[in-house]
Amino acid sequence: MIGLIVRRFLQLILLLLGISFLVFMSMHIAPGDPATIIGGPTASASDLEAIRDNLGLDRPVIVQYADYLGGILQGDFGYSFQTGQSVTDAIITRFPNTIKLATASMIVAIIIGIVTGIISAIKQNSWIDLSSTTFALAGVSIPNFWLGAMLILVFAVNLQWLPVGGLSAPIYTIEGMKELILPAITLGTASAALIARMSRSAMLEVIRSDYIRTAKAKGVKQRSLIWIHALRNAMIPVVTVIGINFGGLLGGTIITEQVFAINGIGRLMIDAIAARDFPIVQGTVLLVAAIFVFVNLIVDVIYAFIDPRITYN
Amino acid sequence: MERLLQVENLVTQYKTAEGMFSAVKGISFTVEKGETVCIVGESGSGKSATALSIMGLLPANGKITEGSIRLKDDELVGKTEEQLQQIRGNEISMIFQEPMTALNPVFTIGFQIREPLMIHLNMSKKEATLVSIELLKKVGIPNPKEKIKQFPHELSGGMRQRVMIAIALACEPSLLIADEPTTALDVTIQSQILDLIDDLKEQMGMGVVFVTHDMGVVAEIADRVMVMYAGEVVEMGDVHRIFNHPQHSYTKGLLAAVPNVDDDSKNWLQGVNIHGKSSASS
Amino acid sequence: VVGCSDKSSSKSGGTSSGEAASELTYASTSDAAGLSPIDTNDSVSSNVTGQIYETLFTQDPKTLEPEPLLAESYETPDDNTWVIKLREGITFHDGTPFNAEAVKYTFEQIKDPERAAPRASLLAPIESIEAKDEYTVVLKTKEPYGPMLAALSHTNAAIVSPEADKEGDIGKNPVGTGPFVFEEWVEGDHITLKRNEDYWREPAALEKVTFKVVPETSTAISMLETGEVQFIDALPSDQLPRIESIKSAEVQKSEGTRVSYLGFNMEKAPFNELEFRQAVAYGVDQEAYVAQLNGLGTYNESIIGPKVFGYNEEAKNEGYPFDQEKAKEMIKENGYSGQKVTLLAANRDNYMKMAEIVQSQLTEIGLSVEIETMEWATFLDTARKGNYEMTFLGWSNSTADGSELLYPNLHSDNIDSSNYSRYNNEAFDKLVQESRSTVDQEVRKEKLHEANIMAIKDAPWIVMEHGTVTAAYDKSVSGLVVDPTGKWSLYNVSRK
Amino acid sequence: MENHQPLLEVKDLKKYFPIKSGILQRTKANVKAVENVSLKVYEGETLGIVGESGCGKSTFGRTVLGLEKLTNGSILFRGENIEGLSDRKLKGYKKDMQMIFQDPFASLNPRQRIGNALEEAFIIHTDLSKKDREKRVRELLVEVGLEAEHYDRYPHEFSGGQRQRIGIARAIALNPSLIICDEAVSALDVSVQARIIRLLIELQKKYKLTYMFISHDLGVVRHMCNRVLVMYLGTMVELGSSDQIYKNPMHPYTRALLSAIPRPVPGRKKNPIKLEGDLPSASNYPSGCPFHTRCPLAQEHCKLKVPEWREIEEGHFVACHEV
Amino acid sequence: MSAEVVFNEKNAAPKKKERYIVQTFKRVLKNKLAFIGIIIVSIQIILAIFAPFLTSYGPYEQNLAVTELGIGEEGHILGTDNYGRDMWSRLVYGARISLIVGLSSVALGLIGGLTLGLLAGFYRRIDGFVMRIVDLLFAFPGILLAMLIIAMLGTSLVNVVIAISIWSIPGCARIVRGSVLSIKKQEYILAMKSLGASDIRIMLKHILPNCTAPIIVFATMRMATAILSTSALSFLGLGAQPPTPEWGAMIAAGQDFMWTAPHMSIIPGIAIMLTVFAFNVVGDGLRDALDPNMEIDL
Ligand SMILES: Nc1ncnc2c1ncn2[C@@H]1O[C@H](COP(=O)(O)OP(=O)(O)OP(=O)(O)O)[C@@H](O)[C@H]1O
Ligand SMILES: Nc1ncnc2c1ncn2[C@@H]1O[C@H](COP(=O)(O)OP(=O)(O)OP(=O)(O)O)[C@@H](O)[C@H]1O
Ligand SMILES: [Mg+2]
Ligand SMILES: [Mg+2]
Repeated sequence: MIGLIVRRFLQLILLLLGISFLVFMSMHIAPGDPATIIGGPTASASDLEAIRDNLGLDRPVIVQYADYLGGILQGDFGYSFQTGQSVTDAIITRFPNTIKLATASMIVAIIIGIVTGIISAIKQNSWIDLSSTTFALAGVSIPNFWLGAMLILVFAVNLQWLPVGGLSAPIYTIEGMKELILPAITLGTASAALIARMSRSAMLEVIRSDYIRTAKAKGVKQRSLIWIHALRNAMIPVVTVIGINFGGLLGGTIITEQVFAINGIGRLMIDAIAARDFPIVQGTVLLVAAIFVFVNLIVDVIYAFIDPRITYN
Repeated sequence: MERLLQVENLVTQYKTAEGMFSAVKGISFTVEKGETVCIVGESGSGKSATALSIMGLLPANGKITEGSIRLKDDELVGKTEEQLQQIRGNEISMIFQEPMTALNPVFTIGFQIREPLMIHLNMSKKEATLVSIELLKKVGIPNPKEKIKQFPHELSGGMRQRVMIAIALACEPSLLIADEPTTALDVTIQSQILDLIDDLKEQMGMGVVFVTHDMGVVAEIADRVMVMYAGEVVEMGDVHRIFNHPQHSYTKGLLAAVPNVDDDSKNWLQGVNIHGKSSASS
Repeated sequence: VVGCSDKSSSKSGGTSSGEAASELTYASTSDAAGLSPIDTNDSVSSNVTGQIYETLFTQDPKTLEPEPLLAESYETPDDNTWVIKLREGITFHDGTPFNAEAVKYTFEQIKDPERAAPRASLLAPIESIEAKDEYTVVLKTKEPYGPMLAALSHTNAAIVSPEADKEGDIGKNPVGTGPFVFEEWVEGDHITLKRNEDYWREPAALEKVTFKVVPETSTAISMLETGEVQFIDALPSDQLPRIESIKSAEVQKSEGTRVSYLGFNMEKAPFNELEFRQAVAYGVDQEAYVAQLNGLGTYNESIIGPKVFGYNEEAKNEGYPFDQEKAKEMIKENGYSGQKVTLLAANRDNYMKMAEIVQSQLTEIGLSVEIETMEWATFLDTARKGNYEMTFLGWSNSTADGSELLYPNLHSDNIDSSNYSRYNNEAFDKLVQESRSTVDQEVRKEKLHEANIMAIKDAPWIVMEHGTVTAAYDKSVSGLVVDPTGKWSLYNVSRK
Repeated sequence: MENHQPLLEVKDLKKYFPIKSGILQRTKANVKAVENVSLKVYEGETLGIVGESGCGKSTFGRTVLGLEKLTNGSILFRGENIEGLSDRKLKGYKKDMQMIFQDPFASLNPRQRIGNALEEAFIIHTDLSKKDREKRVRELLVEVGLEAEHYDRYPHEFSGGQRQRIGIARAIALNPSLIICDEAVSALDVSVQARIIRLLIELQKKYKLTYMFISHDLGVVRHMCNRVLVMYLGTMVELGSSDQIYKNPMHPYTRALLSAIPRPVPGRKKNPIKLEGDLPSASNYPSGCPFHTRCPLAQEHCKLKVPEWREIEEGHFVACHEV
Repeated sequence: MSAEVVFNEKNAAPKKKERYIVQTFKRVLKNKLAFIGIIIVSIQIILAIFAPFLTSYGPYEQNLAVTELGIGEEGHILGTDNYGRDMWSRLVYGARISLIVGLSSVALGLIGGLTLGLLAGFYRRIDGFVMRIVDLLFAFPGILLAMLIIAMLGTSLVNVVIAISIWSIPGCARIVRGSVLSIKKQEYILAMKSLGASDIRIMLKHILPNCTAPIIVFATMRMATAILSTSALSFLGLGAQPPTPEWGAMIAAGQDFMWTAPHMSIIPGIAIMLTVFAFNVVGDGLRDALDPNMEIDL
């Protein structure tokens, strides 16, 4: 396992190198010029020239990239074209919000997803199953912006129970919790839906197996039969989905962040892409990639934990 | 003797692609307290189906369509899952035929043995662990302290089978259903297990339904023998009578096919005709 | 500690709590790029810097007439010299005195190519800046510079504290002379300002102002409804009915300087043919489009809008009004039937709406129009390079001066940069040039009018609408005036 | 027989499994499942392997087939080292070596019909048409005492013994040269068992098949096998012809084993040699002679010295200090 | 009581053998929900094909006098959008693009994801490498990818499918790999190895069928995401351009009218949901049909 971690770490470095190169190149290949954004529609040609010169964009791409890498080695991830803020600072201010949001919504998703998934597996083809299926499908079919807006309308505007947006109070305060509820539900619903469907289908496979029969023969109660004996065996695809979603959530909470005016990484990245703010795009993508590797590592460790037959040597 | 189990006119059917198929066709038998009934019979004749019917653990496509199964005058057919949970593992235990798939691959051996103890005897985890180690020792598993931390796939076939046995015996049930419990065991361990079962039978008055193909084992432990063929009981009786005066041609054929360890005679091989149906039918 | 309790009280929707009464939260759709007027150019930043810094002159929010602010008076001894007398006794928030040196320093920074100030063009015609004495600045230009006062009123020509700029980053820690002092900026989330107690005029009524980033307008509207914010502006027309239905909010709409247009790439056939452009112009029913804007926007054939310097009533009907029959005829007569054209539209503002409606209208007159959508950065790149046939664009005139509209957008100097239509007309160029290099405002106006008519007739652009500036605010807010360029000051704003 | 080149030769085979523990899964110790096994198997013979449950018989079989990576040693098939063979050659060997798995259910793909599962062998190694394959499979099913109609069933629809016969059918399908039968007939009633064994013997005669017959049924082993290997805790303790082992068992473990066989005579009291003492396990491997902890003959030196592998009469080997 | 009675209850003549696919299909049809699903999908396909005959207004026909009509108002079955275009007409025409994009992008994504996932799960050696590529695909911002595709391949509908399928690859790959990791340790895989089956054969014939359940769930759920993503792409200018009706874009367009004319986004939303519902229940049915252990009602 230590070997696994070390190996992952080395792979991570390669991955980050690769992805930074790819992002760098694609930002340069993709149409759009940071200078025109900064200069605005009426900037003159010489204005743009000056801006480019100022940002160092007049040099060959490879030189820029090498320069960028050199900076990273010294812990310098560059400065935003737009605001001049250091990329590290920009990320540090936003990351906690994204983590809060992603974690909260993942918790919502896991609890709702697994519970409904299992219930509908046990009561396969009952009305409970049908309604949880419907819920799940609504969950993936409803776009986040729609769901978010509806939640705001009902709970913030009409009932005034929860704030419309923002994420500024500390998480341990009641205010902080309240702020998280609506965004977490908005973001978590689609994941909950997928987790629910996955758990259901995995459970259906498992509950027919011989070892479940053995557990029954031992007189194990229905509840622990499901939640202990079957669940663990059914978890592999479920954990995968959780991993995918969690990584995804940390990387891309864009729409939820937009709707709920949350100052997070997703918005930072998307704004930066729209503004061709290369250093910020680079920084956020690298962060997201690192998170993916990390989450994937955890998922792999959990695999081995769930299913002892899986080993990594 | 007290009547422990009474099976009457049991019919068990499986739904298959070709339609309903009766694996057990109206069999009846009883098991007394402290008695061992061995079921022998042709492979596929419905022995496991009978055992599973008693446990109420037929697969999804299987169903008891007729008959009654009474444990101490308590009708089992038609009981709900919840009611059965109280009985299974406690009153009746079963050792399944295929130990590889019968153990949960993701839990340690210890967990799986502890469970019935904690459920039915309300033991704490600690107590249950101690008892499990004892049990494993009793079924002849070396180094049980370490084995309880291992997973099924790390054990040999015979060890898994013994784990199954340990699980089934954990709560000292009044009725033990053992479906070919010793196929993967060497004879020394087999005899140890048989002794163990015998002890429990003597001490607790446990009734045993023992499915096996090993006529040596039958001779050793059975009080009565039931011979099944194609879903029906073709012959049933005291072990001595069955061995010494078999009535049905199938039983005779069966006995003739037992290889003899003590001499070189290959007669046992001759009784059957490889191609086509079993010799018993002719 | 105070910050915390403030937040919770404004969150809980209390519009009349004692503490909140002197505070105001404004929601903007994006964050400021920076807080230095020299180094930024976007309107979000200007909204903030406008409260912290001040300019020498300011435009009256109603008439847009320049009037002195930090300046006391000015004179123009000759067409190329501007002598500006400064107000005395003003200090920057950091204690640095405001004087001629500060003005000189600021302007030189704006013009410094090293600094690459995005609005360097504002002061480009100025050749030298001289601090004649402590409170007198002399600006010399090569040629007469007509829009000088408008330029000096521009937010990006605001005067910064030289000390602060030399020592630190005024983009992060802005120091001006304005009615509000910078307090905090959580990037991407909010900026707070507090009242400048030592302001050279009466201190402002509001004690604290927060600029909160709320990217989704519909969320901002919800916040307005719950009282989490008290002020939003630049309301999208599609959401207007909802905003107007909010009982606790007031909506302000007034004519603005913004013009949106359908522009042709004059270098591509058949857009280089006047007949074709005319046919299209006849075929587009702007009134039908404007009717979809819920009252935000008006139609007028003039390129220079009513609120922009250089507008003359006469220009109103000089264009090609909607006449579908005529359009069809022209298309047929000139053999344009079934002509395939691509309509490039940036996915932003109302451009998509224009595109869908115009596409349908042009289809009616016998053209085959395909829409090509693009995201803004790509669009700018593409349009600048001239890789399009026709497109929609708009221009917000932040100085409300016609020269500032016609020069960058239609003067041939700027083909390859901001003259997206690649309109190239010498006579027109000359008029625009003259409007810029004349100091006499009446003459300028005349020149601009002439140039305007010329462009309307030539139809490199077809005006779609003249914008409306809007704001919605809580009923407790008073004294808020949005000027036609969309600017506003919080100095005179108060809350009940 | 002995003068031929052996079909299979195993040299110093060791197979250890690491025991891992903790979240970090550090290797704590090794399970010595197979410890230094060397032997030769000749074409056409049947080698019985008997021994205590858990002594490494299955592991040995699986390692020989290359299903487990060996820890040490080498395996020569027809004189060629199997390790490091090209895939194509390996495929040829695979066809020649088959295994009947101890657990027939687990070794069948639950989503594949039995017919298709059996056809698999023909698809991989022959180019029979679909129709021919199906025909062969139906024949095979009948050969092992099932019915041709069982072709369309799924594994879970069979009884234990039926599944075992499917495993047998799969192994014999391709007429391999070597079949490792791991408890191949344990779930069969004696009449079917006799039939299957006759089938195996017939095939052996016809094709010069070689069997490695792992079983606990000492009766069957006696009649089926030419030679018998007795294993204990991963090591070989005795090897000899069937007669030698059964009539003249030398090793105390072999003797104990033979004494414990239940006889099909009701009421007859058997009198097995009881093995007392600690049960050793593959994970805490005893020093010296692995059997010393339970051996009735054990002496001091047995704890220290690993007994030599000695030939005590022609073809009869034993590893014990005391015989 | 003789051996002849064995199995005599089975019909003497076994039913004529059907092709496996036909059989599976029949089993799917037996599942009530799946049957409903198939009907929904068929109706949608029929609507999409015969759209011109089923609508009285063209999908592009603007009428700025009757914008944002509600459901059923003034002869518009589902109302009109903000340009006064008939929602019903746009919905049925939109089915063409949305169904094609949804199905083909999920199919393509599956092919990619399955390949990567199988390889990574099966071959320990390349696992790290492949999975890091997958991470890379995950981490690479979708919008940036779309912009690249626009820059290099242009803006056709095919490229939309390409973009969306690339987005589906990493999720699918991970799910498959996870299942493969645990399935490849099963004894029957060893059995196939000992039979000399090639790796490809083992992967395709033995591992893949045993991880169909999560794949089916993933794929059917992915349909929704795929259709919805088209709106993000058309925002960038990739794919169907306005005024082409297409469900994802219709929802996105309705966003601004959520408060004043909610039907503009709800109707295409429901259409997507119905589609995904249909595919899901068919998927469920298929999974059950493929599972020989499936619950059979007695
Ligand atoms: N799930 C099932 N579906 C359909 N048929 C089944 C199923 N399980 C068993 N059968 C059939 O029912 C019959 C009886 O099976 P059962 O398992 O009871 O046999 P058995 O006597 O235990 O045989 P063995 O000694 O081989 O284990 C067999 O013919 C078998 O093919
Ligand atoms: N994957 C594994 N991991 C760890 N230990 C293992 C593993 N497989 C087998 N073992 C151990 O190796 C030893 C030998 O096992 P093996 O299955 O070869 O025994 P066997 O002789 O076939 O026994 P049986 O007759 O009971 O089938 C046992 O102690 C077992 O616990
Ligand atoms: Mg059985
Ligand atoms: Mg074994």
